[in-house]
Amino acid sequence: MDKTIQTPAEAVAAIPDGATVMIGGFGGSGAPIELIHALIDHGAKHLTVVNNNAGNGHVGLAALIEQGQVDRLICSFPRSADPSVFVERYKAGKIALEIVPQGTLAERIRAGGAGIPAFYTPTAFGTEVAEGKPIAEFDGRSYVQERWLKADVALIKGELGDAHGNMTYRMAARNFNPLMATAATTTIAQVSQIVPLGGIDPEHVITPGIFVTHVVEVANAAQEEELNRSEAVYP
Amino acid sequence: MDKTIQTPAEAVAAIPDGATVMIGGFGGSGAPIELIHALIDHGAKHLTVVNNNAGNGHVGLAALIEQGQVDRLICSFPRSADPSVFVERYKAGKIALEIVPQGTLAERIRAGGAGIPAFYTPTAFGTEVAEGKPIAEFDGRSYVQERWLKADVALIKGELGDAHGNMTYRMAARNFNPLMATAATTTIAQVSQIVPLGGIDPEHVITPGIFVTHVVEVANAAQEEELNRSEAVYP
Amino acid sequence: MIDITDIKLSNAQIAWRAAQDIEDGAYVNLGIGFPEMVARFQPEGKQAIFHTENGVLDFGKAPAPGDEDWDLINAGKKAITLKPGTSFFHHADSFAMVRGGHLDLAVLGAYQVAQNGDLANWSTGKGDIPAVGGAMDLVQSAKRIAVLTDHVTKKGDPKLVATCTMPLTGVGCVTRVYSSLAVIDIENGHFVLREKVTGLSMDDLQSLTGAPLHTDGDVFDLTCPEELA
Amino acid sequence: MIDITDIKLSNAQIAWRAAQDIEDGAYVNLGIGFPEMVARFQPEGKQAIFHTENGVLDFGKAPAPGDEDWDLINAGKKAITLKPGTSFFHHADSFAMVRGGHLDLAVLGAYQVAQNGDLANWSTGKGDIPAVGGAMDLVQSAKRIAVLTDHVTKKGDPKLVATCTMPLTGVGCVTRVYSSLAVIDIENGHFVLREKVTGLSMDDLQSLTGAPLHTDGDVFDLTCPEELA
Repeated sequence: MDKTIQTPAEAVAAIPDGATVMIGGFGGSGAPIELIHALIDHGAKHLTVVNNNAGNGHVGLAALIEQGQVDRLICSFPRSADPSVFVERYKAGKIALEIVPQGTLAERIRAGGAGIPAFYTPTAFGTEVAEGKPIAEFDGRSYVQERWLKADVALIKGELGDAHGNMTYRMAARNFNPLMATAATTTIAQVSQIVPLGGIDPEHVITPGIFVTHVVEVANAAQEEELNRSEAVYP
Repeated sequence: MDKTIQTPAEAVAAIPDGATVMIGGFGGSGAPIELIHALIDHGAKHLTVVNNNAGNGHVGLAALIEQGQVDRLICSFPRSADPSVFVERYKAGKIALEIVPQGTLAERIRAGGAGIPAFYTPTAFGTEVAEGKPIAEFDGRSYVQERWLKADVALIKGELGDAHGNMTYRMAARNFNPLMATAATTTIAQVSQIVPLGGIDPEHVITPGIFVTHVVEVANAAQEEELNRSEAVYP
Repeated sequence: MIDITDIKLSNAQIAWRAAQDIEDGAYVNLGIGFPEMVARFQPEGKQAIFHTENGVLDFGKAPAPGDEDWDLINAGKKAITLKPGTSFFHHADSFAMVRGGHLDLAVLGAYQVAQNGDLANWSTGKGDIPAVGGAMDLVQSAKRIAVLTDHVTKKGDPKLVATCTMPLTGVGCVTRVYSSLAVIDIENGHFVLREKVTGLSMDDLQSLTGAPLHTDGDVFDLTCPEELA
Repeated sequence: MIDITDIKLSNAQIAWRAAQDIEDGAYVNLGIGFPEMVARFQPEGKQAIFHTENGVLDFGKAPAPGDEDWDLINAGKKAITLKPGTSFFHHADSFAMVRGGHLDLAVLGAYQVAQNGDLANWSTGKGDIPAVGGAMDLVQSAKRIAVLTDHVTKKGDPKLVATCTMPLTGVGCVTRVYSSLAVIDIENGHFVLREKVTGLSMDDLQSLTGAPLHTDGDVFDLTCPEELA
């Protein structure tokens, strides 16, 4: 078994129009820029994207939105230093938005990966975000029922990876990446380095290979924050 | 802030009669033998214990049960190489048993730690274990509603620990320990070694200190399997 | 009653047969006891990756006696070993793998399997102390559920039945049965016979089975290495 | 309307006052922006441990300009630093800390706080693009919820109100308000005044507050370091 794949382009080649795509990262940290850019080149359209944010500047997720490939976005915080791409399309009615509280977003993704179709959370009870959702009382407190979130594809970014798909992450770039790995039918990971099997201490594996479909090495991966500071635009 | 404490006896001294106590480990691996034995010496009674099993031989959890300190056990698998202590008390009607499927047990404990009062699982649907529990259908499949599980105290075993309560575990001795750490009001951890703050790489911390109340070093901790092979009895 | 003593497969042969169906790279959980034997018979070039409920993936075989590390065990509390690719995780993550449908196959034993795929394997219902472990989680969630079993009980009663009479482990979950006499799929509420041991007639096999055996195309000979008999 | 220009506290002073109440070893989440300032004013010998939603606990202050590592940021996407004791974890574990009630304190800003503890701080309700982030999780689950805020809006309207008119972030969640004029607890559906700035009468403070101010024992002077004004 060898899950490694040679290029981001090959890794994303099978993503169809209309797919639901989870994209890891919190702002720029942990964002799989090269995979997103490969998806732009690939050209799949009418995507539903799940991300914490809505892109920044004109690279990564913002560029994917700018190319008109995203019909719908599920996120917690569609703001950034430069959210103009999203804002423009949203105000023009060209992209639908589902706002999910950040912890609920994380837990819904985990639930999708863990086979939990629904759970209850205190978050958002009594707010307009909970409108229309089932409410139940446990031990005298009211909770909102939330549903799992799954995807056809997850695009994630890690630090080390091996041929079985075992992965580590780098500092706060971990964020949503390990969760999304569990919740997609096909999980595509870019890593800074592919190491031989056994090159990651079993105690230090964060994402066991069972959750990963393809691993592609992207040495010296771009950092969204740096790209935006240099006013990069993709493509 | 310094969460270290000098001896197992001091660590467990405040556990009251009637407490619900989660005890980490899967069989003997990861079982905090010295903390359990300290609890025996301490003498708290009428305990509800949450563990995957029901003890083996006459040490650890089996010894706690043998001393008559446990009124009720919540576990998935009350069998072992020598479950005679539990079996005898159970058949005599001296200990109540709640059987929970292993994955549901793990998830209920996680839910307790994560503030999720209830969740749905496919596990046990249509079986007598699900009798009396709410059933709901999602996307055409039936699921069982399960409730969170919390405890007054968790007794857990780790490998490295620091003064802020950050912890690692050793191989498969991890099992329920990190989950129980999150689900108890007071979490007491025995570790093989207390290291200086910063002695655990931030990437390798499995249990962040926020979940841990007290850390006590037990170098050369006993392994339940070895104790049983030498037919040890406690006290 | 037919005497099947000479034609029925040994446990090792049943485990061997089950092992032949496991694809390279499949993620597999083997139940405690008899199913664990499947790991011994993986065909050349087909390397399954084994999962154990207590938080280890991609582990190796049992260590030599005396080399055990009791912090490195499987769900049956037997010692295992590391290999390149092994990872550790906690119990909630372990059962996220299970419940989330990430395992390709779970292999379990059975007291009874019904024609609709219901499985009874955790309690005889006779007042024994209940002990379910991870079976109820596994059977509802792995992509395929294979059962290894004698075709009949020691008393000669069918273990493949119309309806389970013993307490259920899961409903409609079993996809294939490797018995001591046959390989049987469960499809649309029916037992569908795929293979049977040579020297056993269809009528005889049916007489040892508690519900109708259907066929769908050829029924092949169930042959296993003689040296495992 | 009373002119409070000369007596109201600066944001730094409000943050300083809030910081004085944080116990040694408390686990604290500071909201994006103004609340982050609290970290600067921790009293000697009282070391709080800071949590950020994106998966870091026990982190250090901002790095020097040019030393940023953009994989090491807080929820406001500002660069932070490691210190002995730092740990990393994923988003579900991070919000398990939040939702599970493991944080002692969350400090947030506010558009409005109602006397029953309702908080509105995520949407003006005027058609702006909604963006909630982690606030709704934090306010329902941390043990104490402190709000830092000007006592009145720029137009002079009370931000402490009888009932919130803006979309809620959470219901009955705020436990203490550190405003530019007062420290006010929320208890049993009432604003309970604990401290007020010197030079402001009770009547004047009440006139700037949208619901009755109760007292329960002494009302102390709210004094902060002058150099932060």
